[in-house]
Amino acid sequence: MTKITLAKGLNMGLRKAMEDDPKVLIMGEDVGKLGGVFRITDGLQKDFGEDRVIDSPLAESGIVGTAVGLALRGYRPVVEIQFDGFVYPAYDQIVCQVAKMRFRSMGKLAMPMVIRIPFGGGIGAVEHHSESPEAQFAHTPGLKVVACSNPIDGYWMIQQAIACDDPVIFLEPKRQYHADKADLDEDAAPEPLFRSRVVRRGGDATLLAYGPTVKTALKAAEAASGEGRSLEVIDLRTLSPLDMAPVFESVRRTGHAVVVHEAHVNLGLGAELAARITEECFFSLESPVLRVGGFDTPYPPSRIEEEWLPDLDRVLDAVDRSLSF
Amino acid sequence: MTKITLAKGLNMGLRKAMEDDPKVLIMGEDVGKLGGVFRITDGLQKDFGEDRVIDSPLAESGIVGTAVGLALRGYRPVVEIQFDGFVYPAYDQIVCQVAKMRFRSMGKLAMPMVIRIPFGGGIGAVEHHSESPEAQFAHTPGLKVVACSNPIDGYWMIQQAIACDDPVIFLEPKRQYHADKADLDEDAAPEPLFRSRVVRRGGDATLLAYGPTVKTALKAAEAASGEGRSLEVIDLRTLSPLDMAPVFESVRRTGHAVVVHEAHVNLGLGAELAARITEECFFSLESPVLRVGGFDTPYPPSRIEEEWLPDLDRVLDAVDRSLSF
Amino acid sequence: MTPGNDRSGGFGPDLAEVFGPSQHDGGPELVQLLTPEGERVSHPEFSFGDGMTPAEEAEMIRGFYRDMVLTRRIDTEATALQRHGELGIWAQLLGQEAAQIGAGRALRPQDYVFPTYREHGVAWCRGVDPIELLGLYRGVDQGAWDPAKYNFHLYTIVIGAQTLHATGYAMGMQRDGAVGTGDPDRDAAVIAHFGDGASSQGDVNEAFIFAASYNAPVVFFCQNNQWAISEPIERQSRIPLYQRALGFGFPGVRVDGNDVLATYAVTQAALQRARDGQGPTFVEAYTYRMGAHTTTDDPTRYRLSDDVERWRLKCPIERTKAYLQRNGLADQAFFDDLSAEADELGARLREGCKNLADPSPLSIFDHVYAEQTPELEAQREGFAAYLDSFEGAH
Amino acid sequence: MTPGNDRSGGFGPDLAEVFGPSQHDGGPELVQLLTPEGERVSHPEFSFGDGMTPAEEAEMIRGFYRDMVLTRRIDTEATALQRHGELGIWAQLLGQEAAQIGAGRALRPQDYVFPTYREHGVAWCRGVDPIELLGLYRGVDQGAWDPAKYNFHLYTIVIGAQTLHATGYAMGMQRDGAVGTGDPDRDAAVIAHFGDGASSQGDVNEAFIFAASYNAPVVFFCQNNQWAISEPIERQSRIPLYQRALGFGFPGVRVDGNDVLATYAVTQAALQRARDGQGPTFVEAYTYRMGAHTTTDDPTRYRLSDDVERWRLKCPIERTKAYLQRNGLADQAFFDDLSAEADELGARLREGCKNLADPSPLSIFDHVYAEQTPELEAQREGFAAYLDSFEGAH
Ligand SMILES: Cc1ncc(C[n+]2csc(CCOP(=O)(O)OP(=O)(O)O)c2C)c(N)n1
Ligand SMILES: Cc1ncc(C[n+]2csc(CCOP(=O)(O)OP(=O)(O)O)c2C)c(N)n1
Ligand SMILES: [Mg+2]
Ligand SMILES: [Mg+2]
Repeated sequence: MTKITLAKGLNMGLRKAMEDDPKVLIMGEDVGKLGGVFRITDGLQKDFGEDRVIDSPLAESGIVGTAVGLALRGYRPVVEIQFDGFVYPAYDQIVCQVAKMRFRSMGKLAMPMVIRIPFGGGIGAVEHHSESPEAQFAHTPGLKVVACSNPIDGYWMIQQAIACDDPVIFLEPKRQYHADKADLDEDAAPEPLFRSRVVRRGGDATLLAYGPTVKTALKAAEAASGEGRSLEVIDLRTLSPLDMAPVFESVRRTGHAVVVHEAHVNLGLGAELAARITEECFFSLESPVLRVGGFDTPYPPSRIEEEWLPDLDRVLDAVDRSLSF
Repeated sequence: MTKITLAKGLNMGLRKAMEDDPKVLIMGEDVGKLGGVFRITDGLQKDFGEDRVIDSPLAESGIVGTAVGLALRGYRPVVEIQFDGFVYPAYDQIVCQVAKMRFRSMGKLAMPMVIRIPFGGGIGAVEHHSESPEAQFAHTPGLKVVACSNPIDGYWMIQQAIACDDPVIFLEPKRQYHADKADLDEDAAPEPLFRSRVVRRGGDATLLAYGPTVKTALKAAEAASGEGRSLEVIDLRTLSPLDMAPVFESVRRTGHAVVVHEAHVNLGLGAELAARITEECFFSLESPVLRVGGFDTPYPPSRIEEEWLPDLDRVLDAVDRSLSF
Repeated sequence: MTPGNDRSGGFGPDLAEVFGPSQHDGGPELVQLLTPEGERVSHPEFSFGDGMTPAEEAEMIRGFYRDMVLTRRIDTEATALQRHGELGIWAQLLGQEAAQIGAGRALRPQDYVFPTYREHGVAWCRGVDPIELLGLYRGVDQGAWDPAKYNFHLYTIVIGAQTLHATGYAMGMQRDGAVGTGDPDRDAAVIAHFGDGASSQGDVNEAFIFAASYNAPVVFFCQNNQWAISEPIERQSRIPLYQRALGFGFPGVRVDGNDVLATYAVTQAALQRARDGQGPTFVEAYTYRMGAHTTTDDPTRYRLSDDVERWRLKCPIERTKAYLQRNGLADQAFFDDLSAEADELGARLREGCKNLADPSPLSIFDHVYAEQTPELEAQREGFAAYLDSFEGAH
Repeated sequence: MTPGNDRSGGFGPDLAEVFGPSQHDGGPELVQLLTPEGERVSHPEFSFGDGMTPAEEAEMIRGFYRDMVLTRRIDTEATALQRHGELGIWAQLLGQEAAQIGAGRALRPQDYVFPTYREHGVAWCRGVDPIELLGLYRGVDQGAWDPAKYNFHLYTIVIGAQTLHATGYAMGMQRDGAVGTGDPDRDAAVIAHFGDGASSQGDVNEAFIFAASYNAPVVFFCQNNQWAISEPIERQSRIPLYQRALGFGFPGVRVDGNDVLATYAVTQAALQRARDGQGPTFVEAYTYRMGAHTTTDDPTRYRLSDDVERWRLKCPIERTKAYLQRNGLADQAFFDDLSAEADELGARLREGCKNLADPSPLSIFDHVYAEQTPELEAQREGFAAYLDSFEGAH
């Protein structure tokens, strides 16, 4: 057992994947000597060489576009986008090429690519460094989208994503990279990648979260328990496809659901979750699914980002509204 | 009164806007001599010159990016994206620059730009020519997103969008360009741009549609009336901001709602509409909001596109499911 | 120089004067080995037929000729099939046969091709059955051939996107040790096809940067057919396109794209540079789009028929025929046989096209992911049940 | 040439040999008017001071010197403010003072500037109060100045995006009849700042294409500071960057970016070309990032301190000081006064920074649209009520 941070878990997971499969490559800006601006690829170029850990020219479309070619040649590129806000120059390649290659070739071409995106806010950064672009990718058929929330998941999920034969948008809550430590048991059997997980049991209402907001939801549940309320918390982990079974099971039991994410509420994941939960659990719901998220405004200057981001109090406020509906 | 198609309405509206304001420019691929591949800008370069109707190099990011500069210089660029599937190279400029300019400058800079996108399927085209990218733009604060559905709206809405001081993503149902004719009264007072409109009254269920699916919804309502069912049809017209008041009013009356769009169901506009309707009309709803849309697969080869697209029967099927829930 | 007074000083000579305008095709910059009149001419740097016997050479040129004639037939038939409603649209290559056959025949089996939507001649050289090219345009598929079988990728419609794929694929060849070993059966290169319009896309320029930075074995093969739909080449570049490459630090060359010998020679040399590990090359095949952009386009709205007439005199097929005939390298039987072969091919295409079946509605759900997701499985089942509900009704 | 045999033949000479590698800074290609030792040297094409009296010239150089010293002080103070937690981050310009002041002082009031996030020296020249630069880095705003007041756009962080805005703005000037009229108060140009790393972005290359295609009055001013965070210039280009422009059909020139006189002269000439209607120019200001990429970066992980030491000898400020002193163009009082002025500026910055107030939480909802939408108004009201609910609690 080793105590690791999320950053360390991802770094170890990448190393393991590179050891296990010589076709795994890492590409991106500053991923080599620097080890990435967050040091997630620290030491990998030194140990695996410049051919496998590739510092790229400063062009995101170029990175993803050449990764497409490498994947067609049989490689498994793991692309690092430096910050969430810089994935957009690569958007065309991701949405029109990466996502569609298998479908348009009727299964003859695979696109086993992982696109790692440090996402979300709370690190006091300047504009374009705190975005939550997941809904746009989840809306795109052919992509899979996952978000890790803790060190242990980081270690396993990155390996599973690399092993996956479909393209995976891999979201890493950058605010958590160095926040907490957990014990890694490298011999444990990991949970499958495309499964959601109940991370706290409760019977009064269901909180749905992923990535950075899992911690917020858990804190809210802890605070609520002090007031005699028992909240169930589900870490969605997979955003596309969604794993709705544990969600439906939970909401049928509690009758109340609150979704928490940093992305804008309008057309965020919460909208889809609300729609699906209402379709499936119509007669179990005692109140509408409520959504707590980033406001429908651009991400604000960092001195007020904590006001913009959903926090414990706003989650509890929504739970109150849900339970007293 | 003139009888016009949607294509003609847009062309006349553009001409009117250019006559009214010398700052209005048109930019895009093939918009000049050719008049655009759909001839929406037909004759405009001839009459307003190459400085105001600008054939651009073949680069969408370049088109939108230079339009940003022109807008900063006081112009009102109207950008044509040739087909929906080719807006993605410009995605970064739209989402990070166009959408945020006013907010980040604290109101000092405006971005009065219209980005016209012929969207949707049904014209028997090859891949990338039949996409419905609206959800991705509606999720982005700072953009406004509208869709016209008929010749008269085409004429007025394009002028209103050009007059709007915010950037507007202007979606045109390409399948309807030449489909129907309507009488234009140029002296009529147009409906405001950001308003939804009840286009058929009914009491049993509410159909919500926009762009190409308004016609489908109207046909479905017509067919249903033959079976004694009275369906209300709302043409949303504005997708961001949404104009929910008439929707809530209707659903409170009917107790049933079905959303119809061509975009993928997963995280499409239907998700947001379902979430909001359920929040606001929880106790009036007799069944969950149902969604009929493109499947969550890439757009298929055109010989089966009509199977993929929501049609009259699939709408009626959903109405059945809603009413018998 | 006083800043601002001498208007050209300091920044070197007027580049438009040095390079000439983008649509200028004369001068020594154009590599040509066969004139429009069918005369062989020599070029100081490139030649065709070295190391071959005259018989071998003639055989090869007859082969090119056959390729061009059959490719044109494919194009003509497909155009007609579109007119008869059998295809939704067709992208004609009329006039670009030499550029495509010259490039296509310069490839070795282990090389890899990234085409646009118009590379029917290259597809022909790679052995793709022309019927397989029709599916995309008929709307029954989005490319039916197996790219790995022919080392010929699916057509790419989003302008320029494939040039990055090509560069990445070439980077993969480097990592596989398939470059610069000296083994002719092992060393490989990639060719990326694109148009003059495409040269304006960010992706294409990024491909140049990546290829230069990694010295990737890729040939950027641009068919400058003078038009991007209605926009002339001048809108995309004010100097000859091949010069673009120089600014990225790798060679560019303009070849007469209506001259199959020159296109072959130049492409072959560029591919060999790549295979040898000497990195990327830009080849501008200077040609002309004799037809419409696609069957839905109307070029009379934006270009003069004069231009088209002028280019008709440079026909890639006619000049090769003239050369073969004038030098007695092909007899009438050759031409007659070829004509019969073309007719057969045409008939096979017409027949094959009509037999291309529509996909089944439920195939919509196939191959979105490696394994079906529960979500899609549910949508599929729902749709299947919905379709079944009509069975009774009919 | 037999295809494939002669490895360089046909494609011209090895460009790396012709142009030299990208990080090579010697040779006649580098325009220099003031050596690192502070000696004036002449250049066949560019010169400084023509048409000025010696006194005017000295006055101007003293002005440049003052600009550079004060700009460096802004930079040093801001770096210190970041260390003390008053700023979240700071992008240092250390070493790039001459490039920025030379470019900034070449501008006329009617010209327009599109900066990156590092153009503090250019901002200084445009009259932006340095305190207004801090807001973005402190996290209280995203640029507080009024771009229209200074003809200086907000900082752009997405690499390269602003080069297209600059080109579009320049196209606007053309349409306004503000180019090539011969009226010095009317004719205007745009300058687009970007880095060596940025040169790889599709947007930047598209900006070159649009600018060339429309002959837009824009100067592409690239500060090649040798690094894009941890990546050396060789990753972005294998030949000198200014050569890039030639392939797009407009001139490129490399100037010693640590030489304020040369940078001024070259930029001024390029701007004048643009104002005169002669179109775009690429200026590569060859310089070095002496500091970290930003205050959160650790350059010891990827570069040698030797390099930094070597470049320290080329300091833009020291060489100007040496020139002024050696030629008796500035006395001790000048330097003492400047030093006091810098101290005052420093104090004003420290004070001003601490006084930059946090925005109010409800300002989140301001300026998303020209008029508040009902949706956002509802969110705002909900949030206001929520915030109010805590009032009692505290
Ligand atoms: C990104 C993108 N934008 C626009 C289009 C629409 N379009 C298809 S072909 C074409 C012109 C291409 O011109 P060129 O690159 O010269 O190739 P050619 O068709 O002449 O072979 C355009 C604009 C597209 N397919 N992709
Ligand atoms: C599109 C985009 N990708 C990545 C980044 C992250 N980033 C910020 S600065 C930088 C390096 C820029 O290098 P260069 O253009 O040389 O400018 P310099 O910082 O050296 O002035 C990177 C990669 C960004 N801001 N935008
Ligand atoms: Mg072309
Ligand atoms: Mg740099």
